[in-house]
Amino acid sequence: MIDKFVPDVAAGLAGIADGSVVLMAGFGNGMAETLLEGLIAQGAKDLTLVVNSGGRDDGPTAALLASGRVRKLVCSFVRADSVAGRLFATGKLELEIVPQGTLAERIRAAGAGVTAFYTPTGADTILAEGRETRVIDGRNCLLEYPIHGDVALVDAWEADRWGNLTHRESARNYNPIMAMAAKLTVVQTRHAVALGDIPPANVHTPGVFVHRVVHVPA
Amino acid sequence: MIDKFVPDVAAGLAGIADGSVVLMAGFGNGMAETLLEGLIAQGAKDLTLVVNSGGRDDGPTAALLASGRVRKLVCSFVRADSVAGRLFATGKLELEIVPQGTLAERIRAAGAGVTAFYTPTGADTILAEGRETRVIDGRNCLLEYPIHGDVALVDAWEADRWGNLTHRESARNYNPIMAMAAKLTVVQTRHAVALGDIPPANVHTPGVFVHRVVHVPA
Amino acid sequence: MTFKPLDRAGIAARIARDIPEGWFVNLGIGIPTGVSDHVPMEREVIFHSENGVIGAGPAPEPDKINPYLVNAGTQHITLRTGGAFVHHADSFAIARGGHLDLCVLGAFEVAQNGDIANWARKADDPTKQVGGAMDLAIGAKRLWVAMEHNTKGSGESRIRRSCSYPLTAKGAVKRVYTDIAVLEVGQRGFIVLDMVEGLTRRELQERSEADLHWA
Amino acid sequence: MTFKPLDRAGIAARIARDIPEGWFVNLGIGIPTGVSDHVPMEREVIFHSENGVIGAGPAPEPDKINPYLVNAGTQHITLRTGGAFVHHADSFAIARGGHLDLCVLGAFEVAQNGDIANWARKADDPTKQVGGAMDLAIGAKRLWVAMEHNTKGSGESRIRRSCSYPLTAKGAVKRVYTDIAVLEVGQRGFIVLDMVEGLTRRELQERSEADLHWA
Repeated sequence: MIDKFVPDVAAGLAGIADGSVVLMAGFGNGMAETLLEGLIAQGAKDLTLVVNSGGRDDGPTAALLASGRVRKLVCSFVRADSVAGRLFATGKLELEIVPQGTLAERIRAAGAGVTAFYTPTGADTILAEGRETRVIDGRNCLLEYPIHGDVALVDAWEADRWGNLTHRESARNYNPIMAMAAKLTVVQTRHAVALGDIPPANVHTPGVFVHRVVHVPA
Repeated sequence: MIDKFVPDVAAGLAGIADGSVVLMAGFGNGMAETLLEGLIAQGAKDLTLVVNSGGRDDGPTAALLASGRVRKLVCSFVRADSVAGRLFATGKLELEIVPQGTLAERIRAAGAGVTAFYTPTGADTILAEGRETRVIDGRNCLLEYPIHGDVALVDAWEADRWGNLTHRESARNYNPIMAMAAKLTVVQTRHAVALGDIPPANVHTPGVFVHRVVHVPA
Repeated sequence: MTFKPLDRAGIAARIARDIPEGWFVNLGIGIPTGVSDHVPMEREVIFHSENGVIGAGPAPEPDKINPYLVNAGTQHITLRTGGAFVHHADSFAIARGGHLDLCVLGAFEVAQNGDIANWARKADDPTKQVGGAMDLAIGAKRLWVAMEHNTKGSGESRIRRSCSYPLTAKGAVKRVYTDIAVLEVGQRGFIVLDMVEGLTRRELQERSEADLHWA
Repeated sequence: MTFKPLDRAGIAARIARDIPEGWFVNLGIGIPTGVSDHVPMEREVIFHSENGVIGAGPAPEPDKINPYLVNAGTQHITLRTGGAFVHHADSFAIARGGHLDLCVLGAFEVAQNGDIANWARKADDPTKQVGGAMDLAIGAKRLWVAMEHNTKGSGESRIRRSCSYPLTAKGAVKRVYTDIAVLEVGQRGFIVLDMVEGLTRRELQERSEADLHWA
């Protein structure tokens, strides 16, 4: 019997190595905060963190960054006045700023086996400096590569033992695509449901993308 | 009030010009057969038809091909012993054979604003002859371009007046991605439902991709 | 005669007047966010939010907040009947794939060739706030900008011959709504469509670095 | 001593023996389609079908056919409890993105370097049946092939030094299940893992164009 549920957060995060690329979903909500706290406790360092934004001074992203265990941050948005902004300004954090749609598409590309793609986004900006561009149908386009994760930390509303997931409202955001893009996808779910409880037409993230599930009730 | 419902098939297909690229969803099921019959009646010619397969001798794809109004067929699969196969063999039909996953991805790329992408699929085959390839991460990859439709013919189970759709089981197939990829997306739906009847988390094709809806009860 | 510049809500309201029913619209952070407040519910305009919300509605009553539902500014919102949720890649497929009738962004500067600068004040700006602006700017069918005509401190014009700040996108802006005028970006540069009452052409030109044309 | 080649169902059953619980598997048209019949339901193997079916189950009772549910061979199927439906691009994201533990395809020929030819007999073959094979071949974690060891008419070997037919993919095949043997594709070429009872090594080599190695 396939059963992706693991007993606790520590079991969910077991084996995450130093130097891992960590994909962390969330945008205002839909962040797997319990797993993120677990990752701080777990101790892996020299991490590359891929997340929508560098966050503010409070909250779990700030806590992970403040722990000093993130070498590089890949995101679309960093406030100067935030942990990430200050770490970057003082040379303690590498930063790769990626337009948000390109970030989402690069993550999806990793999950979908697309080995590179062209997009007009950012092609005529300083983000394109020194990089490969090509004019396609009269538009200047920038070559972008997938972002593969070693681990993805995913939030769900419901999960079954095959790892099928649903997400609440806008808490869906990066969760389905980050689940696709990592070697190890770990989910924290509010509700553990029986196989078949999620209607097959309304699974938001299929279990094929999910490796471990931790039940974290409210 | 937004209302994408049109009174009949003729209104749904009005304005489709000669020379159009027609995206037609369907794979065993989920084909908008009533719209396809309407397209035959509508009379547009010199068409490029993009569809999963050339079909067999019966069925609506064969009827459209037999009408002689398709100049070029873009698909993943043609049987030698079929209308498409015979038209091609006798020089009456241009044929572009595309691996099925590449076909789906090229259609999605058109809808998503991806102007080109690389894939290992087909890179080491005769389909790559004379085309641009590049080695990425040690794998030979083929450069592929999006397939934009002038019109997409889409099948749905339910539709509301904003054009939000659901699809039944495997009848979903190409419908959501072809809806994204055309200038004019025309839907035939089995059921017309009130706005709000489709739960927001379970819309399979959002109305933003849909332009006209024809209610075709069983 | 004197003139009265629009306040930020006034700019938003002015933009809202020009959005017809049926458009599918994304509103950036800042002045643009306020636009939806000025579109009556009975005029069906569908608002998109980058985090996967289609059909974003107004803020909820304080006792009806849904913690799982925010917009791209992470403000609590509601969903209109007929709305839908998609994931982030699908949401940006909408933005980048040409499915938005309109995107309204704030900006530092707009140039007469349609260039927009809205994310950094210099190349090594410690603020790195790209967000989704570059995607929206290249992807929407129309890009309008909402901003004050001149900077607050020195009164420098944000209506430029060319942008001095790092670009968000080249040649993307179709129209600019400021606190004192509405400008179209045409082949010849900025064309004035509208001005606040009491403002003269000469006064508007004085407040604009780029040459203005009149429709 | 004589030997009895496996029939097509026998090849399918032999493959089924080697699929462990928990694998996520795509089965091509032909012999591979039969594999799922030989995996007991209590051994949870999840079958994927290119047209967007995850968790494909056996054919329904004739009176319980769902016209909206077919597999990639357009045969009526059922969905297992826990299954899900996705659209075609997401379905091929699964296939191409490395999420399948196994794909089993039919083939005309397999070469000792793992090349597979399964879609056309010559470059200008009027049959153009690529389908999803090229995507599956490059995308799955493991590609196994199910085919008869020799052609029906002239008895030519399908186990080749190099493929004579147009390729589906280069170097993709990990294992071949034929009616008389199971071959692994290793660094040195074909390694025999198993043979039908009564077949000698010499007889197997005689039926194979490529040189065989023994594990």
